[in-house]
Amino acid sequence: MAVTTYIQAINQALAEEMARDPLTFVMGEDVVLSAFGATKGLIDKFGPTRVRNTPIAEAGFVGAAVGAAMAGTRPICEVEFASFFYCAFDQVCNQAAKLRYMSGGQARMPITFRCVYGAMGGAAAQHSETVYAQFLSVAGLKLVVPSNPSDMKGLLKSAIRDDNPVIVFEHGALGGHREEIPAGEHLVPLGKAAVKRVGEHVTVVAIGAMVPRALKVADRLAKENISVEVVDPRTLIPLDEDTILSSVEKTNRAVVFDEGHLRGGAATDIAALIGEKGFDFLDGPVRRVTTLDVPIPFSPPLEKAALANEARLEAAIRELVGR
Amino acid sequence: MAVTTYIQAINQALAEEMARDPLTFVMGEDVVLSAFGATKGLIDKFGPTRVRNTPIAEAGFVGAAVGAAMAGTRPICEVEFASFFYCAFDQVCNQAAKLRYMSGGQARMPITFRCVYGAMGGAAAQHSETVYAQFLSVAGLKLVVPSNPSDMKGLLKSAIRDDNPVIVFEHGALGGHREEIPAGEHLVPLGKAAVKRVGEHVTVVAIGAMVPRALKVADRLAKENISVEVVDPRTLIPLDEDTILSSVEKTNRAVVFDEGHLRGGAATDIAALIGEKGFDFLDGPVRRVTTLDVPIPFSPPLEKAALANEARLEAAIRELVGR
Amino acid sequence: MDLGKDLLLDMYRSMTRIRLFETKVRDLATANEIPGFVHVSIGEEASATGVCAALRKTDRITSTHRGHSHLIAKGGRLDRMMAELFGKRTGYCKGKGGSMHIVDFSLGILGANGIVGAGLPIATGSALAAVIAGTEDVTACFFGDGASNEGTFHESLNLAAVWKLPVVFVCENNGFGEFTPMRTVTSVKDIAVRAKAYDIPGHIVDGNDVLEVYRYASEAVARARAGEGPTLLECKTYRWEGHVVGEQAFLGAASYRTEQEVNEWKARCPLIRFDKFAAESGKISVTDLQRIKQETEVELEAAIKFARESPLPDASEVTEDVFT
Amino acid sequence: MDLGKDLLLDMYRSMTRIRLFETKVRDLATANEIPGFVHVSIGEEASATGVCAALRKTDRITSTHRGHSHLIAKGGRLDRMMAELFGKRTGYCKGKGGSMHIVDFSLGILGANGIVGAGLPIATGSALAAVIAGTEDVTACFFGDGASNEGTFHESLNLAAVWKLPVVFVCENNGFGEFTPMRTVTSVKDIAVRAKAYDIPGHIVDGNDVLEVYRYASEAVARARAGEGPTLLECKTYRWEGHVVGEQAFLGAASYRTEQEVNEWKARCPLIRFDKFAAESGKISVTDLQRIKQETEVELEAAIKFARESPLPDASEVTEDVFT
Ligand SMILES: Cc1ncc(C[n+]2csc(CCOP(=O)(O)OP(=O)(O)O)c2C)c(N)n1
Ligand SMILES: Cc1ncc(C[n+]2csc(CCOP(=O)(O)OP(=O)(O)O)c2C)c(N)n1
Ligand SMILES: [Mg+2]
Ligand SMILES: [Mg+2]
Repeated sequence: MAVTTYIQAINQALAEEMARDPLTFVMGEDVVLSAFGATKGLIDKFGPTRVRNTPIAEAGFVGAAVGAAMAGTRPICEVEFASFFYCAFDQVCNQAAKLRYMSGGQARMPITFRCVYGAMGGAAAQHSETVYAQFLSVAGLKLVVPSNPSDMKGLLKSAIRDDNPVIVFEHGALGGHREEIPAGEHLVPLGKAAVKRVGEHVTVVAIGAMVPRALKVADRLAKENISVEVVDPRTLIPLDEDTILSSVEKTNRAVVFDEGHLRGGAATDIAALIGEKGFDFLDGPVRRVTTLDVPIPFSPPLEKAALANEARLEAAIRELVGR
Repeated sequence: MAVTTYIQAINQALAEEMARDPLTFVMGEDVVLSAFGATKGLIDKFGPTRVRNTPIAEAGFVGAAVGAAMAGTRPICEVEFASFFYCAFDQVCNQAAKLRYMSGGQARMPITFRCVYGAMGGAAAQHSETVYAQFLSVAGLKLVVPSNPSDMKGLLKSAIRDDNPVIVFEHGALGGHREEIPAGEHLVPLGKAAVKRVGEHVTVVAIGAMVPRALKVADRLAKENISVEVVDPRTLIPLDEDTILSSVEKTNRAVVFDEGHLRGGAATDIAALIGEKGFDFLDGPVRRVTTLDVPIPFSPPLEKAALANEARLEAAIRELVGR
Repeated sequence: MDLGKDLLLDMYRSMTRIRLFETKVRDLATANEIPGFVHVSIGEEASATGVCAALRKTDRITSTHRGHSHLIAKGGRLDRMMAELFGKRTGYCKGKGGSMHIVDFSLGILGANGIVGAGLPIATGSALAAVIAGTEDVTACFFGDGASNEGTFHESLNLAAVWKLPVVFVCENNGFGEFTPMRTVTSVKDIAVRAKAYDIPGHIVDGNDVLEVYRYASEAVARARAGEGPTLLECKTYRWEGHVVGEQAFLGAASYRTEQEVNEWKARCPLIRFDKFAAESGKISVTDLQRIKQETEVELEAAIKFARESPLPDASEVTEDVFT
Repeated sequence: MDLGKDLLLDMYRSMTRIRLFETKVRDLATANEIPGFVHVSIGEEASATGVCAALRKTDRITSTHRGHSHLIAKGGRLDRMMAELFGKRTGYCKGKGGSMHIVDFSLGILGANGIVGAGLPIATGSALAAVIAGTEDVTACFFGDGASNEGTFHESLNLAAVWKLPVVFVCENNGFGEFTPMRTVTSVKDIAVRAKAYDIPGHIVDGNDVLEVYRYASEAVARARAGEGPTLLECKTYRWEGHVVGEQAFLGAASYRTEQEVNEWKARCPLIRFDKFAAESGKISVTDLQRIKQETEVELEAAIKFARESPLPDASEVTEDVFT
């Protein structure tokens, strides 16, 4: 086991999978030099045919990934910030997501999209969005939101091997998080949630960068004998409903904790699921702790006020358990 | 009162508002000739400066609407099919929705977007989507889904007068629906739901084209003394939570009926709201009746199988009321 | 360029298949036997045919909402196409796609597409795949004059030019996007001029002359295959029919073009033009042409029968094929 | 073109304000007094200044992520800009926007923008608004070489050309998009060539010569104001600093350009160039220039003081300004 950062985990997954399959290749803006470091050094290992800086033309190169996937290769396509997907929404939502179905199963679409999402401090409204909520209702995309280095490596490798379009969301503030990662081949299947902490009184379903925060809140509350179970769905599509519902069946209380917005967001999606399929387990309403429904503001005190945070999670838990 | 179709209602609203304010103008693909008829004849009344056929360039002309709005005019911008918004997602989600907030309130953004949404029979996956769910979590957009000619006219007029970006979704299959519309100035405020039918046993929150279908189901069930209240939110943002929650407080049971997908969809959004704020009212889970989470298929039997329909609504109601 | 008889007859067969198929499809859609939006290419047979004649079987194409002609020219089967239009399980897409979404991967047909301009990046990526995989395949990308105003046109041509990808961009300029005359929404008279913005060759081609199309396409394909990068071909042509079958019903009395214009273009019919060439060149006999026409009629009748008699998909199939 | 002394001094002041502001902002961001992503325009003062000098106060501009120079050139106040960079309530956007989103509607500044290429359709629409409202306002649209590969470039220039809108498209070609050399991702050597694809004038301009920029811009603005449509100007220039302040920290030893190249461009400094012109023309005295520099230093110090002493916004303001 070696200590690895979240970014290094990405880099390892990419290098391993590119070594494994010569039809994989990486493209995106500045992937050669790699500002965040995720694709650093790949150019030396795999050369310019398989590591390609693109023009700033998201619709063009994301659409090219779609064509390249259908023509038998396995593109790994980086869109720097999640909100730049908006410039290529047709290519993701109308093409990548639908062409397999529309072609009656003829098209294989083995694309892995990577992007940085979330607030990382003063990046403001156009560079701080979570964006995955906007893909939830498309049908035909898999959505992966790893919360730690080990999951990142294992999920990204699975994503690359998957024959469907998968978007992997990397939280911008997790880049330096360190952790031991199992040596050798390390795969985490898509569609399998992780119970990151076992608890009795309330289930917190936390997404992406909210997972370590939920764990901190759980630690704190444990001192008061409030026992919190933290479930990390890891992939939003496919969603491991069983693990989530089993947890709520045990605790009878649920909070969904997400950095996205409330309306139409991922927390809302999971809350509705629990509310419908887990209704009989519930002793109280499913609480949603999310970012306020405003564009993410620039100034630190405003950003802080907007974002989902530990204090609000704690308050929601306390209200549910009545302490 | 004159009998008017849904399309004629649009046409009237546009003509009235354009006559009222010389800074309004209409642009979009083929708005001069107007395939669906919504903008028919406007060219004769208002001339080519204010009625403009655009190139097929959604990002360009939607973005131009944003600039024109900020520069003091009041664009009414047609995007033929809702899913073509994907080609202009940045302009809607990163620009129109956010620029007011990011500018600290300096920008006014009085844009009305119009589009046709929903399945209209064999139009297949790229021309049958509801799409509004993808805008729900953006923050900064108003979303209007009129279910009948009278609401269409009144809501569209309010949308045009609103100083914020509003997207009005016109269901492709409602075009020919006829109804009497109040004569004279007819405005329906954004953010006010309508109880389309009063009932006792269960609340059905139905969206857009699902409203007339919900009413049909309610009619049928009334014969068995199952009393269904049908609430039409009319606008998804702002959402009239009070009317929805009051209804559920009375009936203690809720179904949300929407043509969009389940995951991350509008039905899910409203179900989570009821589940959270209306938890104490509920005698059973909030049921969601939606389209299956697949791209909309072409072939009639498949399309029928995919779409939200009356039979499934009826089954959900019967299950909730236990009959 | 001296073309062999087989090639000439193949091109004639392709144009005939398109013409007869499209005429029939128009009638079937008008009679509501085919649901959904149907766009036909009557009058535009030569561009699809000339380009695809210059391709190998392993080469790939992307197409548009008006895609039947491209699919047929690349070798698409009329029976499976027709079955798809009918929404039948035996159709190319098991009834899931319909007219705007037909795909045949075994023939390198990456698909028609309902989104204007969507095929351009896909074709670019398909060409990129050839480079990654180290094959010699070329991709031809069909799109309309209207699509040439979409951002994807710009982004794709730039990308293909920078990476010298083996792709041929074929603009079928029929003068209209829906009901809007191209010149009222397009800043240049000739789309081919736009090649200058990418420093690649751009040619104006008589899109109703299959031999001229074939010549330009062959050159462009050879260039692409040699690793010299993309070419932009603008085939000037015209659609005899409306934008979408049945448009008269909703357009009413309104019209967007003169009968005279339509008739002028009908006089430039690609098939009549070919007949004339055949007669003048002496290479091909009228009997050959008639035989091909008859064979195509038989093929088409069989295709319609196949489509009519094939089963509809079962409702249970609706959830299949979203993911692998 | 014989330019009056006032105009010359105004341009000098503008360039000086940009240079001093940006240098200070770089230092403050390096010292973490300014949060977020900060992109500065040191070395690119002439293009912003020359273009804005050709505009009236009621004319409008759109800008980019690297927008401080444009805002200053259009008359932006240093104090409110600095306060915004500090995230203060007294900033142009009450702290909600930050460096990439500064707006001043009273000066026709429609905003910096964090999305590459986003300003082009907005500028086009702003120009359209002038036509709708019947005013004479012209809009100038700044964007980078990298943005010229975005689809919005194509869609906007086509739309503006077809509708003959009063807009001037100003490409500041500094040779890089982030860390990628422009020539490796752009199919043409000169962005100005792309004007041909829209049948509009395109000019290559020495972007470090404020007088040349002013001349070309004045001509383009006059053309736009006369209803003759858009022009594309390509100002060749260079950024002395990194793409984003602090990039060394994450790029590490990696570099994407040579020191020699940077030094060559520093030798072509727009301000030194202007000094030389001033000296040679005899129109402007060194005292004038020094006075302006000193005044600007005072202005800047006051701006920093204003920013530092202004209050941060209150958490309760977070939900204001989403809707009217
Ligand atoms: C992104 C998008 N915008 C608009 C449409 C509606 N639409 C379908 S076909 C068409 C016209 C296309 O014109 P052109 O590219 O010239 O092709 P043609 O129909 O003439 O063959 C339009 C606007 C669409 N399908 N996709
Ligand atoms: C749509 C989009 N894609 C990518 C980015 C990330 N990004 C920010 S600045 C930049 C480079 C822009 O280059 P250019 O247009 O030449 O402007 P310059 O920075 O050189 O002034 C990139 C890629 C972005 N902000 N928006
Ligand atoms: Mg056309
Ligand atoms: Mg640049």
